[in-house]
Amino acid sequence: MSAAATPTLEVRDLTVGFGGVTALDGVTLAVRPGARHGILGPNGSGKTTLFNAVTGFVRPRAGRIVFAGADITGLPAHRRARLGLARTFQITSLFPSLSARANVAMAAREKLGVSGDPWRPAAAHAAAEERAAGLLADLGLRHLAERTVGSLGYGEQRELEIAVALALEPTLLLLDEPTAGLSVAETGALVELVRQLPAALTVVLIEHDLGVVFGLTDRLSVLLNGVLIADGPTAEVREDARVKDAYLGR
Amino acid sequence: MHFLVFQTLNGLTTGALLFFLASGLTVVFGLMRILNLAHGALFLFGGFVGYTIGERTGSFVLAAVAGALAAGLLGLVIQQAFSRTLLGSPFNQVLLTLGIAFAIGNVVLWIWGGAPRLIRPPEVLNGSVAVAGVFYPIYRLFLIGLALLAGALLWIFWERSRIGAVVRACVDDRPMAAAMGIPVDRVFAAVFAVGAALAGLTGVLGAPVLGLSIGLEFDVLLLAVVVVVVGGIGSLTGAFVGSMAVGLIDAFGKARFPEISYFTLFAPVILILLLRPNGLFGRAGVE
Amino acid sequence: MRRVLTFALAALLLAGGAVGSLQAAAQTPSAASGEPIRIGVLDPTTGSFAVFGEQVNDGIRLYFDGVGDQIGDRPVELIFADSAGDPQQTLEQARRLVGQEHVDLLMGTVNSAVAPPLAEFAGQQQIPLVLTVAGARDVTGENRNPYVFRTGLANGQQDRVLGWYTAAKLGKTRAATFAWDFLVGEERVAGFTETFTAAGGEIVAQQKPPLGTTDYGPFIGQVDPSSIDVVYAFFAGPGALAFVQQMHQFGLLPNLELVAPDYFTAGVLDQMGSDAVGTVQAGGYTAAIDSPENAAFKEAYAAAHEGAPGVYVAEGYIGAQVVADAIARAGSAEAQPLLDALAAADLTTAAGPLTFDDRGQAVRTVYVTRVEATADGVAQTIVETVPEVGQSWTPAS
Amino acid sequence: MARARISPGAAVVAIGALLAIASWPLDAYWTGLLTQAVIFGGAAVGLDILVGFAGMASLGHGAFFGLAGYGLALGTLRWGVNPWLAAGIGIVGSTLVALAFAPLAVRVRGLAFLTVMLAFGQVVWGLATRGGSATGGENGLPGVPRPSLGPWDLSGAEAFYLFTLLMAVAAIYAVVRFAGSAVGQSLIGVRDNETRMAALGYDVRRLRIIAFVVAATVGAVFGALSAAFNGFVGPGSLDWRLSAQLLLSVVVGGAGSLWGPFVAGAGLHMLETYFAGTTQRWPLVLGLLYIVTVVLLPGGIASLPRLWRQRRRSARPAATPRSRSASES
Repeated sequence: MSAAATPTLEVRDLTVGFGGVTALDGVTLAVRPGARHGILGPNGSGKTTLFNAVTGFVRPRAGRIVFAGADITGLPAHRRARLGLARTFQITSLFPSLSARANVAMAAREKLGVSGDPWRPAAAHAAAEERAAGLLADLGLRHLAERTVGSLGYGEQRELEIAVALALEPTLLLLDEPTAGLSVAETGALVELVRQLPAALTVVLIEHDLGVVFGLTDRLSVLLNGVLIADGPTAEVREDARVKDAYLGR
Repeated sequence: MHFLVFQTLNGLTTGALLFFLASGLTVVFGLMRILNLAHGALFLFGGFVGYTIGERTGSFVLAAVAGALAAGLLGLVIQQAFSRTLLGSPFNQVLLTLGIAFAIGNVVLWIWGGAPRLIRPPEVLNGSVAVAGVFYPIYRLFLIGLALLAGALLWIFWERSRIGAVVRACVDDRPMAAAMGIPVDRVFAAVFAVGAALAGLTGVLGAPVLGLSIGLEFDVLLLAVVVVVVGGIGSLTGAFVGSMAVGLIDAFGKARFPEISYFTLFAPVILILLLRPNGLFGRAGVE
Repeated sequence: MRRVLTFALAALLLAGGAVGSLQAAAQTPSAASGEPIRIGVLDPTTGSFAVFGEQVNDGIRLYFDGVGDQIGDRPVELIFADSAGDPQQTLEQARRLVGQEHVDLLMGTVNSAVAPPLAEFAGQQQIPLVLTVAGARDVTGENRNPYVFRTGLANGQQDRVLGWYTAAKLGKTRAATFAWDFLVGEERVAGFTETFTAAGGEIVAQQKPPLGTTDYGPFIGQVDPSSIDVVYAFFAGPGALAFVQQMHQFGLLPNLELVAPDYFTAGVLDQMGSDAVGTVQAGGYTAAIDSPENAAFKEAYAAAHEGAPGVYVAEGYIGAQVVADAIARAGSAEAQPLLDALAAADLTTAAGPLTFDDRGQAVRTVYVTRVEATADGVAQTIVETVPEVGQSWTPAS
Repeated sequence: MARARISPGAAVVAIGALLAIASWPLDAYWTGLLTQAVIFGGAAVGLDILVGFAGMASLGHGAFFGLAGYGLALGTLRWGVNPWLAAGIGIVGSTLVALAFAPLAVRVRGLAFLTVMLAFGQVVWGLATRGGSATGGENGLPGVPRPSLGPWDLSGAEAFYLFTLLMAVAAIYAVVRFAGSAVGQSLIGVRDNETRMAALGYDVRRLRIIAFVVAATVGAVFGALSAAFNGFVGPGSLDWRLSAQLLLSVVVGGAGSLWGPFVAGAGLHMLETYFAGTTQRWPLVLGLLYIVTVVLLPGGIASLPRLWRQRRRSARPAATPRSRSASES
């Protein structure tokens, strides 16, 4: 690990509050390029709020967010996405009336800069369609391409979510509880999918399933009541006494 | 001073009537997410029924009771007949309740013949008294007082009573309330009927000030919708503050700038909603 | 692509419907000599003017019933349509009456706002239009359309008499005017003001509530009652009803004189009841007119309805009478002879003599009335009769 | 479902041609009625972009329809401008108003948007009503002339009908293309899941503004046509009732289907004209019609073909296409 490399994501003294509640309190952490970085914490500890702040869906009270060396704290969500910051959502967040391929193509069109064409039929943007088809094939989801998302199984939808996020060609991918609600078999398939992601892609994931977390991540940050209580290599953090007390210990 | 007192009282009178109307609309919305565009038609129907009963019996109180009952009953019938559609997509709600509004309006024209009517306030409330140096009709003061009283009662009912707690539970989390054994369907029906009854009651209470005429149903509906959205949908406090605010803006606007009184009401509405998209007392996510 | 196909299907259905209705249209006979005379009547029967439109229709029906639906040797067919008081719908129904029902002339309509577009339409279609109630001045103004005649009074026509009467006869010279803020209100207040000030009166305050206002609290409070001795008001229907009641509640009535054009109490006098007592009005018709023509009219009305006919029924009746008279004299329902006959009209109606000025506006008697309490309610009595009132009437003329 | 090989352009032109042919033997009344029907149908198609695609139900759309009409009327009657130029002024003016108000309006959603648009419409209505002699106040502006197109005189009923068809074909063709384009798809995305769209890098605000302005422009085109056809504009040309009628047309037709709102916009107008000439109970009849539609056909007219297909192959189990109910709350 080169200490000189610019971190893909840096969060400095991030504080987020809603009304009287402080959801995140002075969180500082860094994610190096190519990392598999896990975020752990009990419900309500501020994990999703952290994602929302990083991706621009909530405004922090204080602190900075730096992405690949550039301060993005004031940027709106869509500008961050264009910089290469992709995410999935805790609750499946697709377009149910469209086909799987159209869902991926939606992301691809924006990335390719053809989403503003008000005249040509959407499907005529061959590059976007090809990229969508290619991505689905790469992820082993080719068989879902023409099906309406509403008719897909839950596990398939979770996999599709990742495909959609990848269509942005992100440098940083944030996965919010990708295996929540999945069966054992579905979880296995999803873990396999994440494992096969390009090594250059930086991945941060929130996950409750400790097996998944320990299997996938090389680094771990633990949140408790909005405060970062541990941050380091996965192997070290899982032995940390405070973390054990707060979260793992039971 | 004279001007200030006079127009404040006028604003509060309008606000009082709006509150009676808007409270029903807002609770139904808060509970069931139903924007009942037939609310104005129920207002008109209740008013006309009250007029007829008032003519027959000579009693204002009976007229008010009859107006509220008739509209409440009609509301109950509507809720029972269309309970599924009413809980469906907002577009279909708009279509259904506007359709009902057109139908009721035309039936009222059919039955009562379209001649404008006036309900006279009861004898004891006739005439005017001096308030802070201004002669003001007793009936209007009575309306203001009644609205304050109703607001307080509704608030106590909502916040303190057991039934209020049940209804609030349904508002906050419908499946959870059902799981706890609360008969959600019956609560819905009851609240919808009470909302309709409030509309009908307003028809009678408002008749001495606004009269009763075909077309009035949509005029009051627009105002009530504005009040509810500005106050924050589903919020009784919002309905109260919104009603009084709209009433006062309207009164002072008309008095000071009659030429542009069309804007003095609606321009602030745009402004308020741009600053607070959920209304003055609305909660985020409730829309 | 599926969407496109369905689009095509839908359009076909629409076109099919249109073609299907063709036959209905084709079967409608067009008017020819010896055939029935077809009169299209456009009055509002829904919306806030419904009650007035119904009464005008009653009047029109009453007249033609009285003559056995016959003018000379030709039967009369009345085709009614709902204008809803809305210009757009009025035009649509006018198109239907002319295009599909093939009427020979149009008559009716209540609110002023529909009159100008309807007049425009009549000019384009070259079809005679006889306005009964709608008083928009433009229609019989400088740019008057030769196809349009108005048997009722123009806005301000009776108000001019009222202004003069208020100052010269009642001796009230400090007035506050209350009228809805729309063109009709403006035209009426202007008519009143002109003759009122000419006779020495002064307008102290002008209040213009928005059209349709029924809560006058914010406006009544603006006027200092001690600065005036008379209130001029123009509202109609529910507005007028609420106004008199609120003027009493706020204590301005009965201490001040209230003057108004006849449409103020029309249709709502019974509802106003004792609140209306003392109201001085000027208008083209009152049930109190003492003439054989009015007696016949009232008798005919009483045979079919309860109570006494109001001004809306009368205007419908008078309009029908003028139309029938013109057709009889023209001996035809062709446009040009009919228009010529209308221009030459000179007859006695239930409201007295009627002729037209060179702009198609009726010149009629205007009656000034006062509302008085009677044994079974309230009624108008005539306090002044002013003959031959045209749309620019002044006391000197 | 196999995809038909028909381009939207060809289909729209074919429909126009069909309507033109179908109207050939009609008398002046029917061509007039069809003209107005096509105008309302077209305006409803435009509104569908905002309601069905972007998911923003508006009760103030009549304002843009009417503003263009007032532009045409003021241009020809008050400023003595050539009718074409005046229509251009009206349409461009209405679009500019939309462009100016859109950034404000799209800040709110759902019922708040509905109410803001209602208030906006009331303000415009107030301006028209209070415009004094400039706008003719309550009475509006009668006498708006119909233009001629070179040697083609448009004052006749048939000529103007064909012209309206031509304009409608062009406008609806443009809308259909727009709806099927990348931007149209993006609007569906915004309607279904705004947050996700932002996470994909879409500028949601900009998309909403685009939908708002496109809908307004289409409304303005048909508003100008309506004013020229009726020879009249008045406050009724832009009040909330007109807005409600357009919104109801979209819902009755089936939001998001484009063809449904066209059929509903045109059909409801024809039905209303028919009933209003037949019975004083027409508001009751229309009200019942709305109620029956919403109960029996909650997906609107656009769901008819799907229901029909389902019935035809009800013997075979088939995956139900998800209804595109553009719900927003």
